[in-house]
Amino acid sequence: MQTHDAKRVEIIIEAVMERRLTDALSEAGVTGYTVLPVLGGSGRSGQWSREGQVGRAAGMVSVICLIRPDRLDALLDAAFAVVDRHIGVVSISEAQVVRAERF
Amino acid sequence: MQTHDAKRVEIIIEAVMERRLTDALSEAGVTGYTVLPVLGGSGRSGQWSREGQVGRAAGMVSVICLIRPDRLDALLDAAFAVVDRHIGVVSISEAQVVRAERF
Amino acid sequence: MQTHDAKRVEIIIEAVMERRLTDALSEAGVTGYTVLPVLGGSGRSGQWSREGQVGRAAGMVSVICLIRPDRLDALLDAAFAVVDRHIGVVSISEAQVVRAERF
Amino acid sequence: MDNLFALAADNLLSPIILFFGLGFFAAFARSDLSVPEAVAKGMSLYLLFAIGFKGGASVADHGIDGRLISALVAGAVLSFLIPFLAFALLRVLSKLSTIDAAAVAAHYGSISIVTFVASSSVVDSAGLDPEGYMVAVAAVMEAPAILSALWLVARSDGGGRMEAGLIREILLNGSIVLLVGSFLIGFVTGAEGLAMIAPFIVTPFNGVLCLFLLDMGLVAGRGLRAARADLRPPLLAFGLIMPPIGAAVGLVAGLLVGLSPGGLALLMTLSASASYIAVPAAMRVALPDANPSIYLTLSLGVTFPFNLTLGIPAYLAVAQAISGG
Amino acid sequence: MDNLFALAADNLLSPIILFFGLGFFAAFARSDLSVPEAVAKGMSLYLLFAIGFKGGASVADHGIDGRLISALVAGAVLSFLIPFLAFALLRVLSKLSTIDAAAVAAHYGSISIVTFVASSSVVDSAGLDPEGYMVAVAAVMEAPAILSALWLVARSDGGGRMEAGLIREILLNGSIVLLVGSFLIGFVTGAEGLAMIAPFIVTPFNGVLCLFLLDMGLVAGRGLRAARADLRPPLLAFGLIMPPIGAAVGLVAGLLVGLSPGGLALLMTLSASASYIAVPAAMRVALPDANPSIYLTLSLGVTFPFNLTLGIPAYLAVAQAISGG
Amino acid sequence: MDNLFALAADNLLSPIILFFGLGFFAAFARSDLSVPEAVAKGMSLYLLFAIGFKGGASVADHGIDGRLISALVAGAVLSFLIPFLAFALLRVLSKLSTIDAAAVAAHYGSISIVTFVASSSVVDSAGLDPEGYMVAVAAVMEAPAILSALWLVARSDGGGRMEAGLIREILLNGSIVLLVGSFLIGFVTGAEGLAMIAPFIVTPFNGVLCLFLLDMGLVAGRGLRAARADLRPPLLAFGLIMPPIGAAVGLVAGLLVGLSPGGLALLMTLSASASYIAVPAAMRVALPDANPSIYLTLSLGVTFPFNLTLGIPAYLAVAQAISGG
Ligand SMILES: Nc1ncnc2c1ncn2[C@@H]1O[C@H](COP(=O)(O)O)[C@@H](O)[C@H]1O
Ligand SMILES: Nc1ncnc2c1ncn2[C@@H]1O[C@H](COP(=O)(O)O)[C@@H](O)[C@H]1O
Ligand SMILES: Nc1ncnc2c1ncn2[C@@H]1O[C@H](COP(=O)(O)O)[C@@H](O)[C@H]1O
Ligand code: NA
Ligand code: NA
Ligand code: NA
Repeated sequence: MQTHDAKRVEIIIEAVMERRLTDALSEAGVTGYTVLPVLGGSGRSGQWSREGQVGRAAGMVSVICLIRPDRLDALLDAAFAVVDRHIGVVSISEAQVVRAERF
Repeated sequence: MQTHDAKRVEIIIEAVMERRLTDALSEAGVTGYTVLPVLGGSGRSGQWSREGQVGRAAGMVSVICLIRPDRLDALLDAAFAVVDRHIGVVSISEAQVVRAERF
Repeated sequence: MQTHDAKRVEIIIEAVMERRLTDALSEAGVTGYTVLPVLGGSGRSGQWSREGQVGRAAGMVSVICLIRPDRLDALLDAAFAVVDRHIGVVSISEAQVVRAERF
Repeated sequence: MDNLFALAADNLLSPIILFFGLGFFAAFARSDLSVPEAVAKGMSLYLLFAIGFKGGASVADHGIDGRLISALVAGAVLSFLIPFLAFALLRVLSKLSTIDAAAVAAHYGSISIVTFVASSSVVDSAGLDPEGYMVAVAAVMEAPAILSALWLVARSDGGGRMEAGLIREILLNGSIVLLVGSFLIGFVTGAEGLAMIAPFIVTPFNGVLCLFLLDMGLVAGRGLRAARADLRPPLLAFGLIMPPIGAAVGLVAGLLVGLSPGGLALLMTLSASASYIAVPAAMRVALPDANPSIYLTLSLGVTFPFNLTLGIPAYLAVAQAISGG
Repeated sequence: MDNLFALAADNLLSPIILFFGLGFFAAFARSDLSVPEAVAKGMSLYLLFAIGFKGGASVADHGIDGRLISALVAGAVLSFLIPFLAFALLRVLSKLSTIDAAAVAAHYGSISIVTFVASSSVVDSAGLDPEGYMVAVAAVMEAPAILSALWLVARSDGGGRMEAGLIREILLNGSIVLLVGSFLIGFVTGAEGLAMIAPFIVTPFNGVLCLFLLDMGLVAGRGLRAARADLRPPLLAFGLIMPPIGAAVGLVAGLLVGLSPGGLALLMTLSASASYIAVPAAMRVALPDANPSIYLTLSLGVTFPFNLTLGIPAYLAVAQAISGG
Repeated sequence: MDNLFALAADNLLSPIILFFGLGFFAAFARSDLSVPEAVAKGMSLYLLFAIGFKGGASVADHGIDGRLISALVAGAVLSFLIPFLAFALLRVLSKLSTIDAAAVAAHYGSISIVTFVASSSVVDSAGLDPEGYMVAVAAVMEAPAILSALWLVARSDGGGRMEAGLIREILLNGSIVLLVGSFLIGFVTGAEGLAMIAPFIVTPFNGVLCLFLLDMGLVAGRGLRAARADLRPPLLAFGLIMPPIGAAVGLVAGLLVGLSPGGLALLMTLSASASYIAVPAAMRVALPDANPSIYLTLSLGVTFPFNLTLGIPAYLAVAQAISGG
């Protein structure tokens, strides 16, 4: 099957920032992404778990974007404008997609 | 630690199609996969979120398969027979697995 | 944007073993990871789904670690000491991270 | 007519409707108020369990009515026929493609169980005592409309996958199984069974319904906000005209069967209501090219609120007037 | 004997059992009916909270009984011993490996709290007033069986990791903490506390139990369907023979302690029941090589339905007959 | 004084507090007891729905009080002012940075709705009949404190992003919308509406509150355990001294407004309580550099348990003494 190069960007970010991130992505022309729930984790700011939360204050989500390689920088700029001072992690990996016209 | 090449296929698909997809995978001899929940996303068919659903009609799931590289095409054929006319995204990336005899 | 090489390790493991795994990771000096919920899956030990569980006995979670390549082996050793005789899957892929000082 | 206005005003000021309105308002104001998916699903299981059981216990109490079978048949026939009316009306009013029109039509042939529950509550408050088996009629009406829609599509372009598994899947969908199962258990265990669980399914029922309709308001409001662009005036008109048409057909059927005034009002409501759970799921499988935004918005964003606020009291008033009540 | 049949028939036609049957049916018919995980877990917290509290309030009401301590000791001893019986029976009946047999044995020494709840409900309906501290006995019986199973394995091949953390984890597992904590709070706050929350934990209790058993039926049915292959006749036989054996041992212990007829029936039920929450989790940690499909299917798919439908009324009938009731 | 001790003892032995204690204990013992997130959120929706509605129905019953407006204004002013007191106290007591101190201050100006609910329950038990609109006062007090904190930060270093969207987001956060909406619906539908849903929102209320506080105990205990390192003595002192100071300010305001003894006790409780839902979320957006571990631990781990156990009965005793009650 014919496949095309793409980048897979995974952004783990505080749930309160989710809408701000996806708004920023949309503005940067990134209209394809998927949001996954996160149960817990650990990082420089310590360990947390969904069970230990009364409200939504400290939860996180994982946002996954598949994009054409040439649009990676625009995406990262938009994402970092939001993630910047916030708790969270961004990683990028190589991927192949099948229906390239969609990305 | 000794590792072996594998492919990691990620299929984001409508929840109503999940069983049809996993059945098709099984028939194609792909018996290893993991299903992750999805909270929301955006694509050509617009934005949606789990909160905005009364029933299960419009939710999505993410199905992850680790397979031996030589079986990728069989998997993609089986997956596309199901995903085809449906909302969703398929991506593939390189991976390494440790216990190769399992895949 | 300046990026740095990293490894992305994905460990799908029984929920009852989660704390033991994260404890082992911490002891091995891996303090960054994220835990995602899993809805269901299939492997050598058959098919299961979250719906089919009364308790937490048979559920699984996915633990994702981004680490510096030179620390991969320490991580895998720690992880396998726990996963070893248990149901589960470990895969590794190449990734890029932006704020390398964090990893 | 006075009666109608009084009923409508009363209805609009019931907590149930006001909580729906609160959800609608919160959605439009972009509040982050939300009911967790699991809780919303839990409440819907509760409602199905409660109305199924109460319906069955009521049939056990009144004895099996000779009209039970004819009412069930009438329900199936209504569910088969209404999609054709809806399809024809859509072709006249709008420029929807065959596939989109058929998908919408399927929703209007099928039913909304929450609309049925709200209607039962209004009918009860009016002091009527509808046939307990109307719950079973509701269950029977869920699925046939899907077949009509698939036939409409197959006739024109051969699309629409009616795979073997789908019919089984529709007939055994969770809502139908729980509703019918609870109905049968209510019937078997009767007054004694009801007494045992009434403090769970009867007394707190209206309160749970308020919370549930808060969530429906949130979902309907969010759907409507997101899909405003798709909702051109002809479609909006359809969403408001179709329910009374359905209700009228239901009225005729109900009179033929010989239902009581309360039963009539319920059958009219069922005919007027549109599905937003079982049918959308079936359409995603069978007609993936139909645009979900159109059918969901019409069913949940337009027809559901219309029936809840104006439709139900109107159907009841008509049913009472015609029955000479 | 007549008494027994009447009890069994009554029991089979109670809404609680019928909803279990509905879930079982839905699972086998491959309906997509399902209770969200969070709601199921919420209901199980509710049941533990309610029975713990009611047990404690009942002890506060009746005063502490001299037999309390001996009943707790009896529970611990039963939980330690029954696994040896189960293990021996399995070795005779089936060809399970030591590890699999030990893992299964652990389940039968421990208890199923839902079986206990269902039994309490039957015992109450029979007009008996069992000792309130039976709830505490249930808590005590959860864990010891695990130690017996690990000892059985260690003896033969040295496998089975009894790590330091595991015992603490088992003793402090959520169900035990909530059950015992609620028991103590019920005991401390007594009748006044109970009056305050009775509309939450007493009146709607049976209704919640119906919904919960619907879910249990779904899960048990799905498990059984998936694991039919593993369930060879000897295992099936074990799942049906072991409960009465456990009940008999429990009966002897209960008579030695001097329990009332209601308390006897409950202790028999506890001894006859098999765990499907706490013990499976512990087995995954301590005996990862044991096949979960075997122990879960036996415990949840065979023994649980057996006790629920036939076992409970039988144990009650025996307890009443022997107490000369 | 005797009165105070009796009240405190009574309060400490109520099931509500004991279940909080059970959760706290389970967290410290590292039990895996946990309430699913969706269920906890469902219960908090229930509590907001119930107290909002009851407050509104009570206002409808008593007629609108001339003091309603002044009470709302007083609430807003308290919420604006208390952060300045808290900030000053923190600067004296601790070495927190401006940003951390401002973030903590925002929490203490805002309110904890569960503390309010627990206080209402104690006030009711004492036979008082507080103003129904205190619920609306609670809603008004949620947000202003956030502005004060942002101003405190902006003054010193220009940090703190007060983006356009944030104010809207705070004012329309789910809790406020549901609380105020239920209040209005309760007011509009009055005694009739209340009668319709009382079996859902009144009778089981205390039981749900027990389960909810079990979860609060778990979360507070886990938070405290994880953040022990951050909780140096000066901070701990702040968490215990600030509530009485807030209560004193609330008392003065309440006397100026002319509230009844019950209303006074509630306003004192609101002033003494600290937010742990709305404000933390706002702080993550507006002051991401503030350390969440500090403000969450103080608010949820120190001040919440303090108010629940000792604060509430003390505020009530003072309110009664001063009103000459
Ligand atoms: N190296 C990592 N690998 C995977 N997830 C991470 C990593 N570091 C941080 N995270 C996630 O990001 C969250 C915040 O991280 P931090 O900003 O380092 O406190 C953590 O709770 C984890 O969920
Ligand atoms: N580029 C993308 N990256 C990640 N997820 C995507 C992307 N495009 C689509 N999706 C996911 O697939 C769903 C359907 O996409 P579509 O078929 O384009 O409407 C979306 O709601 C997203 O969850
Ligand atoms: N090849 C695979 N790809 C993705 N997930 C897998 C794969 N094999 C196993 N899994 C996951 O690991 C779990 C246990 O696998 P197993 O130990 O093979 O029974 C399964 O239920 C799946 O969730
Ligand atoms: Na209809
Ligand atoms: Na047992
Ligand atoms: Na305050």
